[in-house]
Amino acid sequence: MSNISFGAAKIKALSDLLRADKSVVVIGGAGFGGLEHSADVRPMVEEFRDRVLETPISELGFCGMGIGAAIAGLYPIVTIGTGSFAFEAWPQITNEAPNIHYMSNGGIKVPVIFHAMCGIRISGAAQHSTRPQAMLMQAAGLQIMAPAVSSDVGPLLNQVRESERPTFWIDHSLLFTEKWEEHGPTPPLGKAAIRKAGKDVTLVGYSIDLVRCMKAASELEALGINAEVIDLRTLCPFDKETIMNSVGRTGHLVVADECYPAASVASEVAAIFSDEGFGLLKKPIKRLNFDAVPVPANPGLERELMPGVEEIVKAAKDLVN
Amino acid sequence: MSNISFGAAKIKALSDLLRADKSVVVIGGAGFGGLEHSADVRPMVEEFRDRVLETPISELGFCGMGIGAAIAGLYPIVTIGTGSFAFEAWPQITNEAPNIHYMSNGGIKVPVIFHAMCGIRISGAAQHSTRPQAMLMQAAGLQIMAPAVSSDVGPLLNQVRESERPTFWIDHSLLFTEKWEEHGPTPPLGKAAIRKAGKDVTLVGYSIDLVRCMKAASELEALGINAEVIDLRTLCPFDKETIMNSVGRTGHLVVADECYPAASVASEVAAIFSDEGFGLLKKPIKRLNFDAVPVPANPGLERELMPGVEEIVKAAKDLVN
Amino acid sequence: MIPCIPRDELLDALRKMMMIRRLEEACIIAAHEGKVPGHFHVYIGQEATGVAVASNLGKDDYVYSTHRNHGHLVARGADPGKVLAEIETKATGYAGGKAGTLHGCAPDLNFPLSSGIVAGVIPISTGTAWAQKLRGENAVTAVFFGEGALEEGAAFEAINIASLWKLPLLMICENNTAEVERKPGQGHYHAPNFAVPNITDYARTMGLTALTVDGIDLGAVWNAAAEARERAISGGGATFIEVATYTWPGGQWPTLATGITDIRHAWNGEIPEDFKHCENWFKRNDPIFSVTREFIAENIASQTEIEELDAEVRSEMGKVVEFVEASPFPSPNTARTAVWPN
Amino acid sequence: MIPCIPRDELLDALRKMMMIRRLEEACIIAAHEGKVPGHFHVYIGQEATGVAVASNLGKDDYVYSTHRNHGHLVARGADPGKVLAEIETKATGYAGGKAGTLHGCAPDLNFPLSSGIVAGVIPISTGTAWAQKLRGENAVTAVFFGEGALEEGAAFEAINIASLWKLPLLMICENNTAEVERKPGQGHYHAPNFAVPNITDYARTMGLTALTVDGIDLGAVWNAAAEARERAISGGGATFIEVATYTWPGGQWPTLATGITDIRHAWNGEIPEDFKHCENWFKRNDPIFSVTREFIAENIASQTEIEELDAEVRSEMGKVVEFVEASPFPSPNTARTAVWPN
Ligand SMILES: Cc1ncc(C[n+]2csc(CCOP(=O)(O)OP(=O)(O)O)c2C)c(N)n1
Ligand SMILES: Cc1ncc(C[n+]2csc(CCOP(=O)(O)OP(=O)(O)O)c2C)c(N)n1
Ligand SMILES: [Mg+2]
Ligand SMILES: [Mg+2]
Repeated sequence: MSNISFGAAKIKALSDLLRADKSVVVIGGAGFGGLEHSADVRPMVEEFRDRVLETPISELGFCGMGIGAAIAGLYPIVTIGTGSFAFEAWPQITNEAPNIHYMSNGGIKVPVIFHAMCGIRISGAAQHSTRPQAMLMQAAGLQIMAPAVSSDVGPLLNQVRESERPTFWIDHSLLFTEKWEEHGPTPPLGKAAIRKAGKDVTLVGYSIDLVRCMKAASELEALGINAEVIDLRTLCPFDKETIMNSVGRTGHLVVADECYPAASVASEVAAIFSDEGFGLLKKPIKRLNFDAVPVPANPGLERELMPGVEEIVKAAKDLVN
Repeated sequence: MSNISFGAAKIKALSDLLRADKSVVVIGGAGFGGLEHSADVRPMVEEFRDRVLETPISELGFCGMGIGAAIAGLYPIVTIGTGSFAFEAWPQITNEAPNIHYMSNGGIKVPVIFHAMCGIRISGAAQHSTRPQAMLMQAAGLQIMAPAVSSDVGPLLNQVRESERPTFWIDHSLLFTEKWEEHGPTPPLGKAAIRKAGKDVTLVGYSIDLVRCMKAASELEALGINAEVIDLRTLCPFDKETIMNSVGRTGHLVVADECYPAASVASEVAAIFSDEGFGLLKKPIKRLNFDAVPVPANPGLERELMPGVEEIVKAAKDLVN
Repeated sequence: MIPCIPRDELLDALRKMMMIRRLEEACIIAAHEGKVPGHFHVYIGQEATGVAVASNLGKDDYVYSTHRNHGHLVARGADPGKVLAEIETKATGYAGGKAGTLHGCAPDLNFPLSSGIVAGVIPISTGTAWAQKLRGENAVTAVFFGEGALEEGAAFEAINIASLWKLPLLMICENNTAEVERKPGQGHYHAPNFAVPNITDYARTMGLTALTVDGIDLGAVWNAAAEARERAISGGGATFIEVATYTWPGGQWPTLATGITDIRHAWNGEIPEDFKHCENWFKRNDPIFSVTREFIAENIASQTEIEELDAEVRSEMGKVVEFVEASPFPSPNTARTAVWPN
Repeated sequence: MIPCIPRDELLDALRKMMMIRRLEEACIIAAHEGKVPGHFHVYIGQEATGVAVASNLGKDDYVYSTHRNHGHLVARGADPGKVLAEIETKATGYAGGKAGTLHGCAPDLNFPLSSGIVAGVIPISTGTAWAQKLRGENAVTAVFFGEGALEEGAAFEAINIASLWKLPLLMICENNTAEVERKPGQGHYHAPNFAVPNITDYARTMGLTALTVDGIDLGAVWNAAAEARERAISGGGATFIEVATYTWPGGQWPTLATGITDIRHAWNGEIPEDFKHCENWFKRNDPIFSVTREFIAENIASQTEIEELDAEVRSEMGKVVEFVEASPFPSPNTARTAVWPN
């Protein structure tokens, strides 16, 4: 644990980037953190006024703008707001940005990063709670970040910048205020991290679900179950090795993923063990996803469909006992 | 085999639907079959002129129009053209249509069907070769059809119509001229079909990949390998049982899927065997996807990244021997 | 201006406006008690628009709205109890708690949907209007959206379609930032970032009949809506009505920034101590006050009659609040129902 | 009209136009020999536009195009050999066979991308122009697109952005359906389904400087582009230039519908037997003929000089075709390269 929240770390990292390099620009204004946290974001916007373009309600237009600015040599940080609005810009995010470097046989670089607040935010209802990450994994050429711990934010942002790859950064509405810091070295871009070592069961999460896995892990300790927790950190590249090595030791796997079940991040994790990881599982995996139902406005109904710490703990117990 | 091509069956089924019911309309004009086959589609358009709305190049607008027309009691068949253009309409297809029935607690029905020609079409290049199906599986509330055989088209179209569910119909550019007919009863909506019984290995496909699996199966027979071929037919609902039962018999599984590897249809098939289907596989699954690379214009490069009949045969041989 | 309709209809219109106001006040109070989950948007200051438009629609007409839908629902004749219940995601709401404030609907009143996606509902409304035209019905579709929606390509595509096919569509653009200067790069909430200073120039160029009316002028909106519906039904195509109102001080995270409405401020010229900074609201921008003043001036109703009407509405809203309070939350076993018709 | 520039530059412009024509003829021939994989689009009839615009751009300027990009590339100064090689997806093409006809580019000439998605490139071009403005460069961005692109919301959003921030952008709208009547529901290829009869009214309402020029008039396009670039650099913002040309008979699946160009038809008044039905093409719509006629009339060049120029271009194109013929297809081991920079 630490004193700096994920959101504060995010704003600091962005500000450092803006301060360090005049070619870094922000398109979309005070989107980071969503409305709830716009006050925290404002100072950054004010400090770098001349390099912040506050846009019309035109996601398709301003995400395309980010791509064009990147081609011209700027480093645009495009903030989309709620993850659902990435759908408005889907043609630019999934069918322009990821293809341009390849279509020019490497002649053109598109170092743009899109940020959006995704996920089940409690009463975002059906249209403001989307989790676009699994869909984005189907856009070859697009890099996808989904960190969970404060201490990852700065290093990851810099690694992404250096990678010069078009990137989508998955933020989570509930992650902003979470305080979780890791000490010791940050893994290289594309590697998952073992956030807690354990021998009985492997818990895999990313973004807000990693926080839930950590909370579940401590509850499990109290029950005498020693869980290992893996933070995927990035969804593309996708680090199968770290997951396989862990499951090789524990034989048990729970994956927590807010996506809908079919063709989800959890599906990809599960698929490993019918494939390269064949034979490593001692028991069937527990895939915890949001049920295949539009997200209801009522928090109780939402909770009913939504796997939380409780469900992770229960799944792990069922596996180990 | 039969004399009626998939495309011809499609046009006949659509025409029958239009003839049988005045509330059926077409939005988007002669999109079915793509440019290559527009001549085949024209007569239908002419016959039902007054119920065909040929639209501007405004996918977002006219897909939304289809939703609104469905709400008002029409049965709109919306033809998007190339599957990539579904991205232009992504907010309407994934964040309006699938939510409306639920958001009205069942008070409003949205019986609209979107059609698009998806997939690797040979030199469609990076932007005209998208396979949106796995992404669409992440939109809870959206039904997804992906048939392969001519004799499925009519019955499926009618079943979809009766289901009154918002539906996306995945066509494939190369399927239009394929001639494959099944005799005997059509399975109910949402059930996969065993297209060929076999005992040594299970081949799973859908849309054009089912045709490839069938061709691979006959080559395998010649090699003394008795393959069972499963046609998924629909991706949502997704029929796990039929796949598990088959693999329970064969112990070997090859899945052919043009999607990119991560969070794909093949991932979902593979995931079954770390989960409900745990222990059924005798050997690791062979997942055959298009490599995680934008689609190149050159056919040779495209073929290099694209699993075809040859790769299915090889994968099955490796498993069985 | 006062609409040329019988007195009882005039009073009914004012009554509806008061009902919307009291519902939104109750909504804000409930929200501050933690009873409104999620982000919500109120209709205070725009009541005349919803009521004037909805009063001119027939029962076969369709109505679509946005994130700011509470007032449109009540104006359409929705049960305020079921509206507030839905806002609080109670089982007794129109959608059993599944829609909430963002997605208000009243299926039995041909009010199918409010989309929380800016401009998302506009293409949908064109399809409904097209269906009505195709079937040769004597019915139209009305779609409400904010001026911010014009910044979305979705609105453009829908306007183009509505214009090309002369659809029987009333496009009600509620410009609730009428006083905000239009310059690029405005960050604050729904600041206009639209290159056309006069919104209607855009709609007119796109081939629509377009006009601007004042959102505190019940009669002006009333007549515009009546003519637009007439035009739509007689094949004259879609009309784009910009209804201009000034930004209500209650802001993006609604608070009772102008207090609980005391109807007497309509005529007694007083501005309560705490709200001296909102003089314009009391003197000009509150459509309920302005309509009340007109009614009194034109002897449609006396101050006493207005106070009685107001009291009636307040007591009805009191019952509404009790009803919602007493309503249960949806049972968890309804979470998976109504995904698909069959 | 003849641009007011030195004679050698005039001849160079005509030369470029001829080069584009010969490249497209070679492309169609290759296609009918099965050498052009995928669906392709040619620039025949629009040569004056690409050349006039590109000739007015500096080397730091950026150029973006669409599915109809062959001519824009050559006009920008791209090597015709590498252009045709890319169209045939040969290893020697600008993108080593990865882009093909749809996505033509020339990175070393600031020609980063052609998007095959209608209007897809327009938002991108605004970002490049914004970057140039932010850095205070004396450079502009030119984006080519067809009139059909205006039907996409993407174009609308980009136009709004370009207008709001007065971006140094040349929006070249090539209306190659100038003769087609604008009425709704036209099914045939790129039939206009746009509610604004005069495209420029739309752009002007959106706040852009907008004008229409004739696509067979080299000088008219030339001057429009020169003024637009001047305006852009001096902070006057984006200019929308509609270049009107008539639909070339070669159609959607290109064929040599007007034959292999015989430059003498520019002046000898003959119309070949097989093309009597294309009289307008020979008499009016072929920009190469019309420019040639002007040059001769104004004594810029004699018939003989024109024939020499044409012969030169044809022989160069002959070498280009040989080069492409001799070029290998990309090796399979390049399929996975250049996905990411590092
Ligand atoms: C596609 C999309 N982008 C952004 C948002 C976030 N958002 C919600 S309301 C709003 C402002 C809308 O302004 P306007 O259309 O004028 O409606 P008003 O709130 O003024 O009634 C924005 C940007 C959204 N809901 N959808
Ligand atoms: C988003 C999208 N929708 C549809 C298409 C199919 N399409 C390719 S070219 C074209 C016509 C474009 O017309 P215009 O913009 O005028 O360009 P032109 O071909 O006339 O040069 C269409 C509809 C596409 N490529 N992208
Ligand atoms: Mg507004
Ligand atoms: Mg055109």
